[in-house]
Amino acid sequence: MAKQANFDKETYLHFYEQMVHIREFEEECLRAFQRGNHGIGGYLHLYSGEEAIAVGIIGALELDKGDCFIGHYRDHAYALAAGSAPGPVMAEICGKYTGCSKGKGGSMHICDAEKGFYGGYGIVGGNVPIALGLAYAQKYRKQAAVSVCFFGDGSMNQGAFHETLNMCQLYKVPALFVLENNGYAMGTSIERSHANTDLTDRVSSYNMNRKKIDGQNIVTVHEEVKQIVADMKKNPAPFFLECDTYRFHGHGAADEAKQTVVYRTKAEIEEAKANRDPIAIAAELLLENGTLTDALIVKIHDEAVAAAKAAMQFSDDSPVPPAEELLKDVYI
Amino acid sequence: MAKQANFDKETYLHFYEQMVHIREFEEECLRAFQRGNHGIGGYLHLYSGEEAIAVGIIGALELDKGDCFIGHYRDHAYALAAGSAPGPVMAEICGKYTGCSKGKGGSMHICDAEKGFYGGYGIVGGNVPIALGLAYAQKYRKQAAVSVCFFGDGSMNQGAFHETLNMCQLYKVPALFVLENNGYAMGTSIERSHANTDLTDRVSSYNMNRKKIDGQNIVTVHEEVKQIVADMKKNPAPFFLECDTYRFHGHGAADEAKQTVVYRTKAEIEEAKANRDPIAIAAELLLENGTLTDALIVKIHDEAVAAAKAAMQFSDDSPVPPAEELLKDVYI
Amino acid sequence: MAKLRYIDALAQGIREEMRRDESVFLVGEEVGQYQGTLELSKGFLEEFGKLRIVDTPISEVGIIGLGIGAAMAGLRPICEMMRLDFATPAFDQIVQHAAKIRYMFGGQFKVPMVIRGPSGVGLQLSAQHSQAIEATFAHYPGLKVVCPATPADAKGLMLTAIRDDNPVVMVESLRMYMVKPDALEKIQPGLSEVPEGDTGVPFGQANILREGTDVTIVAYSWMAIKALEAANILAKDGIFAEVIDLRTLTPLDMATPLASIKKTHRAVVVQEQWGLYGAAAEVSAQIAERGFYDLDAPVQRVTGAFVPMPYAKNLESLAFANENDIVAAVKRTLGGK
Amino acid sequence: MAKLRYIDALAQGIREEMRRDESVFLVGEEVGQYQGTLELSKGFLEEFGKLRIVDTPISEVGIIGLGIGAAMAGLRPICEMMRLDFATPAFDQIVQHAAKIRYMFGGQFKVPMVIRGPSGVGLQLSAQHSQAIEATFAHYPGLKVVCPATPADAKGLMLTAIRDDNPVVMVESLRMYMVKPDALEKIQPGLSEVPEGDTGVPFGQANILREGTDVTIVAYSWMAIKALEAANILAKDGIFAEVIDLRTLTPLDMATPLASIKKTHRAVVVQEQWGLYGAAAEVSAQIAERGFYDLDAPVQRVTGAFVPMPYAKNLESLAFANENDIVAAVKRTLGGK
Ligand SMILES: Cc1ncc(C[n+]2csc(CCOP(=O)(O)OP(=O)(O)O)c2C)c(N)n1
Ligand SMILES: Cc1ncc(C[n+]2csc(CCOP(=O)(O)OP(=O)(O)O)c2C)c(N)n1
Ligand SMILES: [Mg+2]
Ligand SMILES: [Mg+2]
Repeated sequence: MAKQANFDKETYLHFYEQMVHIREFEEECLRAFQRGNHGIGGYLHLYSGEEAIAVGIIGALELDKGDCFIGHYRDHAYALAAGSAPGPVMAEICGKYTGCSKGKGGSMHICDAEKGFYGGYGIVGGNVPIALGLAYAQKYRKQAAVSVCFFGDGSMNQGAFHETLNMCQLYKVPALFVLENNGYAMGTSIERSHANTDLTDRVSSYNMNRKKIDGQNIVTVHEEVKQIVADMKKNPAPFFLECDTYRFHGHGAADEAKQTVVYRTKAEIEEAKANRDPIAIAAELLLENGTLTDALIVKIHDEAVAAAKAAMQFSDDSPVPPAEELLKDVYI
Repeated sequence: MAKQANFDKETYLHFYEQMVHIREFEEECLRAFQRGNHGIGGYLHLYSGEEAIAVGIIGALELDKGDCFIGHYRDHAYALAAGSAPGPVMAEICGKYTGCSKGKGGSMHICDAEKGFYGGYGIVGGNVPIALGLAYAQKYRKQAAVSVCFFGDGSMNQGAFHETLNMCQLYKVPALFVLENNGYAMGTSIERSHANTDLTDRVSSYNMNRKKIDGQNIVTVHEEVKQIVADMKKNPAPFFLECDTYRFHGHGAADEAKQTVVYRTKAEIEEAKANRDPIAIAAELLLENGTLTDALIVKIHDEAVAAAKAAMQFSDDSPVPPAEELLKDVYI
Repeated sequence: MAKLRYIDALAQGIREEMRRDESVFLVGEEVGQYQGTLELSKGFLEEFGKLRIVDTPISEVGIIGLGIGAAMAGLRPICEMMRLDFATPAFDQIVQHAAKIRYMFGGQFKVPMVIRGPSGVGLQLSAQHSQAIEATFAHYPGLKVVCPATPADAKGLMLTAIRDDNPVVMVESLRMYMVKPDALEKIQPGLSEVPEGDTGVPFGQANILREGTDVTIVAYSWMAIKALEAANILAKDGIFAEVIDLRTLTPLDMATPLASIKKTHRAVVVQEQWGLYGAAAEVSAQIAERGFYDLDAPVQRVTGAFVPMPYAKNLESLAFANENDIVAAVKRTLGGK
Repeated sequence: MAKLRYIDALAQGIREEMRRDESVFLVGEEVGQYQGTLELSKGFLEEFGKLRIVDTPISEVGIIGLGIGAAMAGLRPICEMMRLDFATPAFDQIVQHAAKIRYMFGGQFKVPMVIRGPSGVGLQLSAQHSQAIEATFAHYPGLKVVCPATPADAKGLMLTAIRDDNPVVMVESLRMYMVKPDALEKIQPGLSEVPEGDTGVPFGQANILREGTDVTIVAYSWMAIKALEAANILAKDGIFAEVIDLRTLTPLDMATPLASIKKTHRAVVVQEQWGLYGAAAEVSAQIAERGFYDLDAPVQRVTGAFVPMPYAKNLESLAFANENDIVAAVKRTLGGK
């Protein structure tokens, strides 16, 4: 795309750093999960390979001016992209009292009210109707703001998705629906689960503005979304944005090994890592126009690794929630 | 349409009779509801104005060869079109033990297992997923048969509808979805409830074969469906058929008066009764080609009125369910 | 004091609070242009406008989701289910989301919303439209479940529900909606009176509807009225029943019934429909667990038949509890031992 | 007899019945090509083929609807919910349709289907994936609710569920899925043994897992195993508890616990998670209502905390009932009057 020649270097250098930090943060999570002595239990869903989406889109929001977002359970990157401190996010994943949800939510339920992050949800499609409400509130208050909803291809087969999109379009609320199409819902490919595999086309059922883009190119993602969000703020209406992407790890840390046996080949994964890594693609663009240097790449990577370890250290040094927390926060 | 010149006279004479009988049957219901001394309580949803759909479509099924159908709560006509005896249908509406559901279901829950009528359901959209199962069973047994699902425009805003259509297309089951688009869901018009008012277009989300037809012309409905069902039996796949129609009475017998105050004009209703009455349209066609005569029209009408009164008499003469029925049929 | 119908008291509560608080709005099917399926919201659209009186498609999941998100964002939505039965398609949004959001995010959010609609048995609406499923919601921590029996509580609990910062399921009795004030006054003078103005009724405080000495009848919603009718019948036989209306299932006030049982030593617990795993089971269990040494006879539970609601009027009337069942149960407990 | 893990017993039940009966099929998410999320259906797709092992989109409403329609048409579908928590989006299909169809159509249809999946608390799955919501289903007439505790019942109740002509909700204990036979044998010899072949376990017959004289512990599912562990601890103090596994919540066999209480005069009722309006409330209520004169002390209820399940391991372990809570409750009832 033409835009890529002249884009704001500082912005993208920052985005590049964020992507690398997110990647290393989650690799640290995975190692900790495998070591098994950091408090991580239950499910751990990693975003590796999809970083350009969270970073490019959340980076286009004015979180201090009322923009907000909501996600599903693959949610670490949303918080980090919004600038939430890595320590409390890691502490949440490890079930510590210093975690963003006091250790009560875990990996699937990260949130940051201050940053307008209304949380990660575990029921497929369950976060989508809530986005309608967030956007309705913005309309109610006549705010020039948008509500972004991140979800996966699997969510589109939940009835909740369809009731919601219809109502958003009827009420013309400023909801931006971001489909992270990584080709699979757990072990089920798009082909095996969607009668119409053109997921953007499915939304014609709601007459909603829509577009399909390459989710691996941070410049494409960010420049497109900047424009879309600006338009939404001028003329409030929902928008459906499909980001074509790929998940490098298993669905969850637990099926890391099983995936290549039952639903996709090692070759397919390697091919994607080689040609569709959003970090490598960004590096190439940024080297090209002189924003990055090889030395800087190494420096950023080392800083990211250090930051991830520091986050884990923060978590390791943190206490578990005190027993009296058990009965708190059920009612206000 | 060309077909109308040469169609089978006997078939259509029978269809005409069925439509008139259904119309008079329901007018008798309405009078009984208003008189209030026949056991009719709760809701009473009349099909008046939509008769060509049930008659033309169910008339195209081979109910003795495994075809079946399921409907929503506006369901009297489905049973009558399939040839269920009017007495037990009326008795059900009046809560009598001789009713098709032993008086336990009432107007919304008519059924006839022998005729392949899997019943009328009261939760909007709730019957739609069940149709997937009926059609899946036909596929499972390799039957050359179809399952017809009747529902209203309001059902398309229930998530259940969307999960179902996607799965039907994925599994290529022989389900025929018949949308009775009468323009309103209770007091809510299509324009106020569907972001995309072309309801057939909405189904492109499922890549399903689909068509929109005039639901007021019995010939159009029947000839189209004959073809569709034949094709479905040759190459099993679901089909979505939108029948454009109009409801002459209120949503339910209870809002007969309120309707013209809050959601549609008397003029609109009168216009429809004058120009879109499926019985009048059929009469015109049948007079044209000599199937009907004015005398025959009067005779059929009188027979229908008599049949309706006989059905009500059957019901009036029937006992209410015995007390011990209360605890029966919960479990088998 | 004004004598009102239950439906008018509900409407008054919503209207007054919407006038007081800009952040309150009503969303549901046919609530606006249609003036409400049962005309509860008659005139609301004209007074408050489209933004605050929101007509929706038949999309309960969307309605509840809209409410949750708007509540998290700081508004106070009232989500109307045309009938509470229609909350079942939205069950996931209610029990997996509205109920859990505050806890699973460590208290960062609150969800101040009301989910309400007419509920309960009768009127020949048959199996899918005639249920009292309040226990289904009351079992989930994070939700409050409120069941007004009288016009005064219909308004008073509505005000409190709207102002509460938690998701509240307001279970309204369809059977009570249209009952004329006179009919209520005949059952007990003052029963239809609704105090003027801003009179919220606190949650978690059972209401002693009638004092008595011989037996304690514990009920809620429509059954509390039936219990009063039973008490009238019993009084003729010189049996004086204390009638307690629980008012709210969560929070549940057991102190009031237990104190009463200390006095009467006998208890009858009444519930409209299905006994098995119903709300009356919890109440009966707590009475026996906590009031064991006060009881002179086993607790009697009066509930409806464990069957889907039949349509035929004669069967239907056998399917739910009524005043005569309550009278019989009271006599059993007095005959007990 | 073979010693099996609970998950393998479940799988054996399904596989054997599918071999016996052509009309049985399995439908759900990842049941086929993925071999089952927890590999319960490993090898099923290869043995039975695509028509009988049906992989689905993430569409629980569609899955249950498919089951209902196919069952009405005479097949015997087994609808797998990846976790029973995910039945909440399909709640309307289950309680408004599957449960009511037979009754509201006057017995013209039957709905022989099984709705099953792993359920219960723990494993740090947090609020939305860690619940024991069986009471939510058991409250609805028309459904049967089955909660196997042992590998033998996992297979035996599965066989009966598939053969039953009513919709059956099979609540499987995720906590029991992977427990090694040896670990069960340590709790009680024979606890992991599964009889060979066609051995359906009848519904509505509670199982006396251990005989005792001093107190009756009534439990089901995983808590029945916890009750055995508690009984082992108590035995060391010379307290002999009778442990009764209810096995099925509907139909509910109260005769067995009531007979036991005639002997022990003391009862403890155990439930995994939320006490308020939970299944243990019904059991406790019936014990006191029907066994009032046999009881020497109030019934003790042992339940989890009334909170959504927290993630942190230390909080989680405080949120559900365990063997020590049961031991403490038993001692309370023995201390009582
Ligand atoms: C209603 C529901 N059904 C099933 C699940 C189990 N589940 C969790 S994630 C998942 C796959 C979702 O895939 P997708 O929406 O594409 O998101 P991705 O994991 O690919 O990011 C499934 C089936 C669930 N959490 N909720
Ligand atoms: C889930 C659900 N929500 C609301 C209702 C109340 N209701 C009954 S019929 C109806 C309108 C349905 O309209 P449509 O589907 O167009 O069918 P029509 O009545 O026009 O034939 C509504 C809102 C219901 N029965 N179920
Ligand atoms: Mg995906
Ligand atoms: Mg309609």
